[in-house]
Amino acid sequence: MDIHEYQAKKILSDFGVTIPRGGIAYSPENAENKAREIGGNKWVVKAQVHSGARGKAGGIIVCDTPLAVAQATDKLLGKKLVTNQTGPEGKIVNRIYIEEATEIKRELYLGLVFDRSSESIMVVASTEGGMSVEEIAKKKPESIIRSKIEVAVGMQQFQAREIAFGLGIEPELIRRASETIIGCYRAFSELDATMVEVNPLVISNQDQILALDCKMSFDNNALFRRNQVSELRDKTQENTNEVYASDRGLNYVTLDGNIGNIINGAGLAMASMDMIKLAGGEPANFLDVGGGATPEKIVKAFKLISMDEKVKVILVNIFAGINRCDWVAEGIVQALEKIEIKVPLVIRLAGTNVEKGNEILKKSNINYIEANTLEDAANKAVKALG
Amino acid sequence: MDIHEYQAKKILSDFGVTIPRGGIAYSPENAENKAREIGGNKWVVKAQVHSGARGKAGGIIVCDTPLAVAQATDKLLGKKLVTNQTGPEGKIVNRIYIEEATEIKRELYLGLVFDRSSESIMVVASTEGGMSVEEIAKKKPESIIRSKIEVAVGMQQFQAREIAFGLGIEPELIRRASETIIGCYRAFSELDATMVEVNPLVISNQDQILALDCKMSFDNNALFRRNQVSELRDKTQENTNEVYASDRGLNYVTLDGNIGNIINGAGLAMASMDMIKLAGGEPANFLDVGGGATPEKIVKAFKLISMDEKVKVILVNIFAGINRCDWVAEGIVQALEKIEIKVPLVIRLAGTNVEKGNEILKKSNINYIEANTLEDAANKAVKALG
Amino acid sequence: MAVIIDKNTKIIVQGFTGKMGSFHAEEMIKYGSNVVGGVTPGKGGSKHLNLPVFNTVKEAVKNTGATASILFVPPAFAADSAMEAADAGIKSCVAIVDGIPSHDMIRIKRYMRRYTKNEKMSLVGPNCAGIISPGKSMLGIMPGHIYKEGRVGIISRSGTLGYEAAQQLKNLNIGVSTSVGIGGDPINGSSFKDIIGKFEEDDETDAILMIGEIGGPQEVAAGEFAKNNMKKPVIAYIAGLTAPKGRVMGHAGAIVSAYGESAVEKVEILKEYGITISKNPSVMGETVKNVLSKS
Amino acid sequence: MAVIIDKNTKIIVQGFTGKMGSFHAEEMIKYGSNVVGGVTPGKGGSKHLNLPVFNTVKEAVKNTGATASILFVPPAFAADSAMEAADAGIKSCVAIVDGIPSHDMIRIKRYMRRYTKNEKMSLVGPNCAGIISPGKSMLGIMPGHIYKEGRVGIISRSGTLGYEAAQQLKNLNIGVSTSVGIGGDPINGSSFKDIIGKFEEDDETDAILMIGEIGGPQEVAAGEFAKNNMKKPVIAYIAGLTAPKGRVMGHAGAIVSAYGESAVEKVEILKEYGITISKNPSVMGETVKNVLSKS
Repeated sequence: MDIHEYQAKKILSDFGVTIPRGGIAYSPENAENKAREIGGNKWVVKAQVHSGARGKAGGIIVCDTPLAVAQATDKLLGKKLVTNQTGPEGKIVNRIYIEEATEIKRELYLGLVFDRSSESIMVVASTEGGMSVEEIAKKKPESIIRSKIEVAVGMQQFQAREIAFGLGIEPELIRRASETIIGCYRAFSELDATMVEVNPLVISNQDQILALDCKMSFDNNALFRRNQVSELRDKTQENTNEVYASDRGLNYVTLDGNIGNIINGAGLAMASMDMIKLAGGEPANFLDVGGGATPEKIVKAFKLISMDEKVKVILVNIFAGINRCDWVAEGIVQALEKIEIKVPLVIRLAGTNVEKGNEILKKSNINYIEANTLEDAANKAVKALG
Repeated sequence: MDIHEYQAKKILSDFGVTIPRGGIAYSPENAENKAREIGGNKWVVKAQVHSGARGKAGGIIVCDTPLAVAQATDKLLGKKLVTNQTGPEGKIVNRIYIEEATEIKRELYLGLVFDRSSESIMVVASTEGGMSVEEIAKKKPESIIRSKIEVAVGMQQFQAREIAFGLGIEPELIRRASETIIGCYRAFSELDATMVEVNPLVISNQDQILALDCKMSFDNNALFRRNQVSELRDKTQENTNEVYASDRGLNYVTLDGNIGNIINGAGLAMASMDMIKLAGGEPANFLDVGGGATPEKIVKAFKLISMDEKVKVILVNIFAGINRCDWVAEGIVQALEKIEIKVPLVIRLAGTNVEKGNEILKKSNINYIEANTLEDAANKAVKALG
Repeated sequence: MAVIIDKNTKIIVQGFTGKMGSFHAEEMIKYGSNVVGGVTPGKGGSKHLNLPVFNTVKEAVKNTGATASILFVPPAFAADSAMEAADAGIKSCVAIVDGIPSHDMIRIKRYMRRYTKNEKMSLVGPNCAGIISPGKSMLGIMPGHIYKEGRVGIISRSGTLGYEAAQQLKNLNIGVSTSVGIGGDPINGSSFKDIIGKFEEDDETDAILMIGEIGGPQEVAAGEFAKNNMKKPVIAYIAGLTAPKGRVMGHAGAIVSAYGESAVEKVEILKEYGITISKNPSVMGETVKNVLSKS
Repeated sequence: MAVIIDKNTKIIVQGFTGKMGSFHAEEMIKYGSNVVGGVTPGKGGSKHLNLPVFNTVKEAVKNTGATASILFVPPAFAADSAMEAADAGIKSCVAIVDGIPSHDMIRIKRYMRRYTKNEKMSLVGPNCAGIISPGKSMLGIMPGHIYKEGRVGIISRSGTLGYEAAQQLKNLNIGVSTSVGIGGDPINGSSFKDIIGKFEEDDETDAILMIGEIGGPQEVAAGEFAKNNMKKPVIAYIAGLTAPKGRVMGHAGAIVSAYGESAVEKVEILKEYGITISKNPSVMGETVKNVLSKS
């Protein structure tokens, strides 16, 4: 689960990271007042959307007067911001963050992720803040410092110190920099985060170490024990269909093609999509109804796919295990009684009671194309596109 | 560092352990009011001293009226309580804890200590609460449950559950019992404790799981980061001379014999005491002035020993390393200029510049007996007793 | 004996009396697995499916001599149950459960460091289909009948894609020695490398089919291990050629976040390690058949 | 080579520019130890005692090739410094410092589990006198001159009692191969058993004198190890015959809290393991001499 910049800042600040003064605004008047409250003579108006690269997309505006803050807020609120991370549909701006402007001496990068190889938490830092970590890895790979934290004991002072010295931070600021890095680690570790990114982490002209922009993501599997994090979820920032799916226990990812998929199991789903691609088609989505493929989930899956206008063919591929194909087939029949499907439908059943399942489908009045193997299914789906 | 029962109860209660309602009292009136505040019709008046086995020593009085509470408090306050753990001099009662009486269904034992073999924290539990753990180990060893906690991840639910089931706790109370055990573990782990003992841990007639008596000790080396624990220190409960010593950086333990020791290094001190014993004497104390044996510490050590009236001979045994015997000898001479010693004094110097050191002593007007080896020193000290 | 489990392996079910635990315990018993009891804290002393129920795994092990367990407990309690199994002396534990927090998996790994190599439990999963040694024992939730007895080892992150492979092999009259589902989470109890090493040492396995997918370093690590330590042929398929970067594809672990984690890159690297690649998921069976016929 | 350190071992001093660090670095250099630099965070780039100062141990190791370090940092920072040394690739680290919290020592031990056996740093101390290989190198704070070069290994919890032993040996014209002070705390980096095993493998050691005291299981564990794994004779003295139960005797670790932890009990058990006991601290040298003359 992703959260907004201002939410991440609040969290990190609770763990001892210094952030510029700022506040959230839902209207231009609100924004103007916030700017006066914050004081100073320069403010940054930041569109709160779940995406990086907001600056280039016009989502961040520097203002010299509270009035300008109100105007910038007016301009951004309700707008769809299209960045290189949002896809062409963009993301709606419902919240604005007003922040005091910072005079920047140096921009650094600080990120924390899981390291799957060492099964620990890894801190990544670079002197080249402001760029994405992928860009840094391409343009200045030698600037990247990596430190694997031993989770059995947590991050140690020496590790933070090594990173801080590695970033060329002056001796007088090492201690504060270490506290900042350890604060980020503690937030990651204590809140079941999967990612913390402070980019840029800046040293101001006043020698403050500040998190100027930050992002946090959290482990969905751990939200049950992180109520305060769960409450930060903003569904307006997520793909409507994906929200619909996840609320119904389906794993769904929208893609650019036109062949809709309903498949049980993530691996089989990826494999089916691979077969579609090999057959010359393009999948419209990834949709895993779960290993069990209960009739209820199949109904929900058909509903979901039917909401996607770009789908021109639907491919159902179910490998029945403990559940049986006859049971799955009945689920499909029931689903199609409730939902009208206007595009060609290819169904491949396999596994337990496959013959019975195919028989049920044949006896029903469903209009579908039967397929037997993965390859057969993919070929027939692509052919059905016409 | 040890703390009082009521202080330990407050700490454990902060970690989710249930304790009977109670309050501290410094006067009979105070105690009577507390009893009324607590309510009910039966109270326990408990002398707060750093010792177990207070019940047998008359330090715990059950009362039926607030007036009786006041009378019991009056009786106990200011008294020296002599238990089988305090030594014959006893410990002064300055604080009284008034607690509601608990109707006890079962008495259990729960303790947490360091396990030096596995370098982890060990939980020890038994169905035989109320006895000391040593008694349990003798009389009912089969009742003892031990669980080694992996400190890399902390105590797990299953470990608490195993202990609770092992204690024969009913299924409905397992959860609460587990929370209690884990609460004690967390207090141990998060406050740098060296010992937590809840004895008895009781199941009341109302099926509450209550810490009825408890003890906690803390790692002196960690007090620098546990201010709230440090504040609980009650020096009135400690041996005056030992407090004097520890405040001056000396390691001092009073013993029953009459040969006073001033030695550098704990191991050498134990070895010297062993030699005294072998020579037929009895040490009056263990006193380690530290490996360095600086002149300042030697002065303080002489002061300390001269405060102990049972000392009939003083044995100084210094093995000089980086510090030198001449330097140590000068320290001794200085000390004896300031402090008058009325008992025979045996001095053994060894190590760096031993000749120079002995020369300085000889040239001074100190009245002493020179010894050369450990054995020689012990023999001469015993002989000097007359 | 087969990899990890055989006909005599005594199995207990953790979360025995729950709906999932009961259902799959019955399926395992039907298949012929030697299920000897189960654990549900608070129900110790009772009977379920005619088998004894215990309050703790330690009690269960003491009374039944079980050496394997399978977890059907909610995700929030799964880490605790896995550690309980390890501490009770269980040698092989399968965690079917989907939804264990990653931090919990890391915690389990740190916990397990307290044991010496010989004492250490092998944990398979979470979010997996479990283990089956066809004709011998099933410690999982797969449909047993699609597995033919034989001499090919299967290791798969995905459950259903593993079934697909077993079915393809069966259609070609090729059997399976053991199939292990290691699960789709970012951090699993046992990696491809952990299991592939067991197959190399197994008398009853001639070749290994490794079914991987995008995300993580595991397939590459196993490939490197195979190159340096194995004589038996390894065949691999990597799912997710069409998966976009940075999106989680159903499995929490199926996300490309570094070089070498896309399907194309993994295939390239595995080829360099001398591993035979099944070029698409439809020919996993055939690819294995070709390799077997050559060796 | 000697145990742990020899003439060429490159040594860095952590807490180099502090009072203690400076003093003992000079003493070590005077003795002939190969001190190549030191670490004081924030003073990197400067010189101290004509040697380079670094901000981190990693930098120091990279620039000097040091493989050993000695800690002179306040107790509150000692655990961090020890872990830093381990992570930087230091092979042997001595922590002189007295007053490290027990919980911190346990944390160091858990941290060290991340390393394989070969990677793992050997930590000696805390609260110890360090290591000396007479005539070769000193990584500690002992008075070097009281140690004669020779072939007896010494391991001692106490510093001054270790000096006493070295002096007794010297008076009898017996030399020491290496003397290791493992320290008086309840949990040490290296136990008697860890060090005694190194002496068994050391070509330059003929016999080992183990100087123990009351409290803890270490002497007995080493005795058992010696019985099962060692050919060289072991001589032991256990201090604290007169120590009362339940009181800490100077060393945090010197407290009898269980069976087998009193001096009398330890002596009994060690005798059963075939270890020669020095019956009092005055005859440690003589006892070693007798054993050497027999073997």
